[in-house]
Amino acid sequence: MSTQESNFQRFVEVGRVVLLKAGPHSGHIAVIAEIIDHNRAIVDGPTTGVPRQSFPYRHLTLTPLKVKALPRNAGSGTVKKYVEKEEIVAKWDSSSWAKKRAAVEKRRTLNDFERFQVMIHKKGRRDRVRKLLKSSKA
Amino acid sequence: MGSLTEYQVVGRHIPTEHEPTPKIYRMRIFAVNDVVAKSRFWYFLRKLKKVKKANGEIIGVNVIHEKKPLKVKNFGIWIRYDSRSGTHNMYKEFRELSRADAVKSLYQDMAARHRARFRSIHILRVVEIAKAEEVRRPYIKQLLQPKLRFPLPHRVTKARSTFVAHRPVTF
Amino acid sequence: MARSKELVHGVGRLSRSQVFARRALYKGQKKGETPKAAEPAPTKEVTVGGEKNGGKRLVPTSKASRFYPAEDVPQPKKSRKTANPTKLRSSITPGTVLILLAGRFRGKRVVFVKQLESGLLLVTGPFKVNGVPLRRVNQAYVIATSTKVDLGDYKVDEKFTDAYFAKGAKKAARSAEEEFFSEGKPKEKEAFPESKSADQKEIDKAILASIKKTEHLAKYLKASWGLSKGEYPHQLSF
Amino acid sequence: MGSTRLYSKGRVLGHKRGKRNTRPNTSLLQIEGVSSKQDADFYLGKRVAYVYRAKREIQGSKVRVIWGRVTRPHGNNGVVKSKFRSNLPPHAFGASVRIMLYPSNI
Repeated sequence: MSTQESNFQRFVEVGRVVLLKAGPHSGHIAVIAEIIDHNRAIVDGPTTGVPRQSFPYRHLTLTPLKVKALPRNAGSGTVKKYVEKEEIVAKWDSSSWAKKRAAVEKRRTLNDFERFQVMIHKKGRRDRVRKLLKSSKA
Repeated sequence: MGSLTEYQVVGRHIPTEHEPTPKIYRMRIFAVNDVVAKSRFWYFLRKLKKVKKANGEIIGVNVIHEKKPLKVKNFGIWIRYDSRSGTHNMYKEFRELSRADAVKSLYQDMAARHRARFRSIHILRVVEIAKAEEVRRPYIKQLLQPKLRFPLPHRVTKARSTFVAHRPVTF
Repeated sequence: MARSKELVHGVGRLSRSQVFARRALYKGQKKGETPKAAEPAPTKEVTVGGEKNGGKRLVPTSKASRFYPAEDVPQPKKSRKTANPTKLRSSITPGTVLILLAGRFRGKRVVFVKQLESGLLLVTGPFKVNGVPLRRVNQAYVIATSTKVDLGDYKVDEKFTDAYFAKGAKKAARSAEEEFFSEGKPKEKEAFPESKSADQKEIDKAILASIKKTEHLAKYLKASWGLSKGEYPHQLSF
Repeated sequence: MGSTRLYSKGRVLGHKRGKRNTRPNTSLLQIEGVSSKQDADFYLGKRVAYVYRAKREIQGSKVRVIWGRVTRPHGNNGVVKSKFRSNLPPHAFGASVRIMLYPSNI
């Protein structure tokens, strides 16, 4: 739009990678293929299992990622081609945001014994740190 | 009112000795279900022709599906609206995925701006605007600019608890 | 009926069974079966004198009562329902680690061995690891975790039945004098039967061997479980 | 030493009621961390203990318990209805209760 520098970093625009926060595909990423209006956009995630659909901005979060030069209203095939070319999924998976989400999800699904093992390992780590600190101070 | 569906309702006057082959009428009607669609068909036909439900018959009711339900289209809708003080014709534009969705948001829009009820609105014409320059309304025009982009300001996230260590960030 | 003061004419303060208890009528009650007297023959032969009708007759020894209940006495309905055997929760299989939720060992993690006839679960600590002996628990008071101790093809001895765990009959009451003097003194502890502790060791041996194979598992069984702040059981997976 | 708490914490919100009448034979409880009907499903049928202290000792203890059970959800926001062996007294409103984890079905 305007050439003026904006304070905002992330925009609703064609090619913007978004994280879905609701519905059956909640937690998956998708790409904005077309803007419907100031409330909704068509999102598509041919590589992440998200079917092409209209999605309200209220239930998604904009990510810093963007598929560059994605033509407006590109079909699923074209979106797939661009997403694969830019390795968007790999970029997303390597971001600390995605890693944190995965870690939280992992912790949430641990069973009782695994939680216990985590506790043991954390205890061990604390112990090593404490001993190291003590020896370095002395 | 749930989501609307577009119906094609076909009906005619019952054949009589005087007129053994009556004219067949067809209407495209937006309604929540086929019962309402048939009812609206008789409502309009009564107004336009000398045929009532009592002396007429419905030949068929079909659902008209959107051809491309994932393509964003701009629709122009002409309506007749009975306000509290008189009758007005209106033209409105909507950016939607289907004709039925456009009519649905028209009813919502009319209800919001004019407190209009379903019964006080007649849909006259729903047309897909093929060319961008034919769009008349600025609120649709602004969405047609190439390289359209806008931020989402003031995003209030739900806090997990009443007291948190960090002030919420809204952008 | 001196103890049961009359509230209104004909209605005592205490019920019949309460009076029975207060007056200690049970002391006088006879117990044990007396040998049944041989049943008298239902009929006997009687010679009847008479000119025309004389002869021998079969006559019942005891006359039938001349009275019969005018009203039908309601018979309690016999139920044909039988209790089905308790279903074992699908999450519990031999070797499953369970968390006990109630009772003396609440919060302990134990190993499930088998289900007994009564539907109760036979569990063991193992005793050496966390002090929980071979014990029966109800599955309603247990959380089944997804952790399993591999029991392999270990066969549980058939002798572990409900009867094995039943309490022995109480010893005969001591004399009143003895009871009087022992009051206040701590009860002498009965020694744990040798055979039971051997059974415990026998079962635990197999389980302990397999526990050792997994790291931290013994520690896990030794630790007890509890909810801490921000942990909600409906969100946890066990 | 970890925690040894074997129950979820809950709050007594009050009796079941209409606008003007209360129905004290049912009490409403809010269970910690439960904010939807789906979450509340886990707790249905679980035993509830309202533990309180009284002046007079009974069997050498001033602590008393009223036991109850969670019966059904109340609305969609995770509040549950419960029945107690004897109705909760109004001074229990706002008090905390223990939602036991038994009878368990996990």
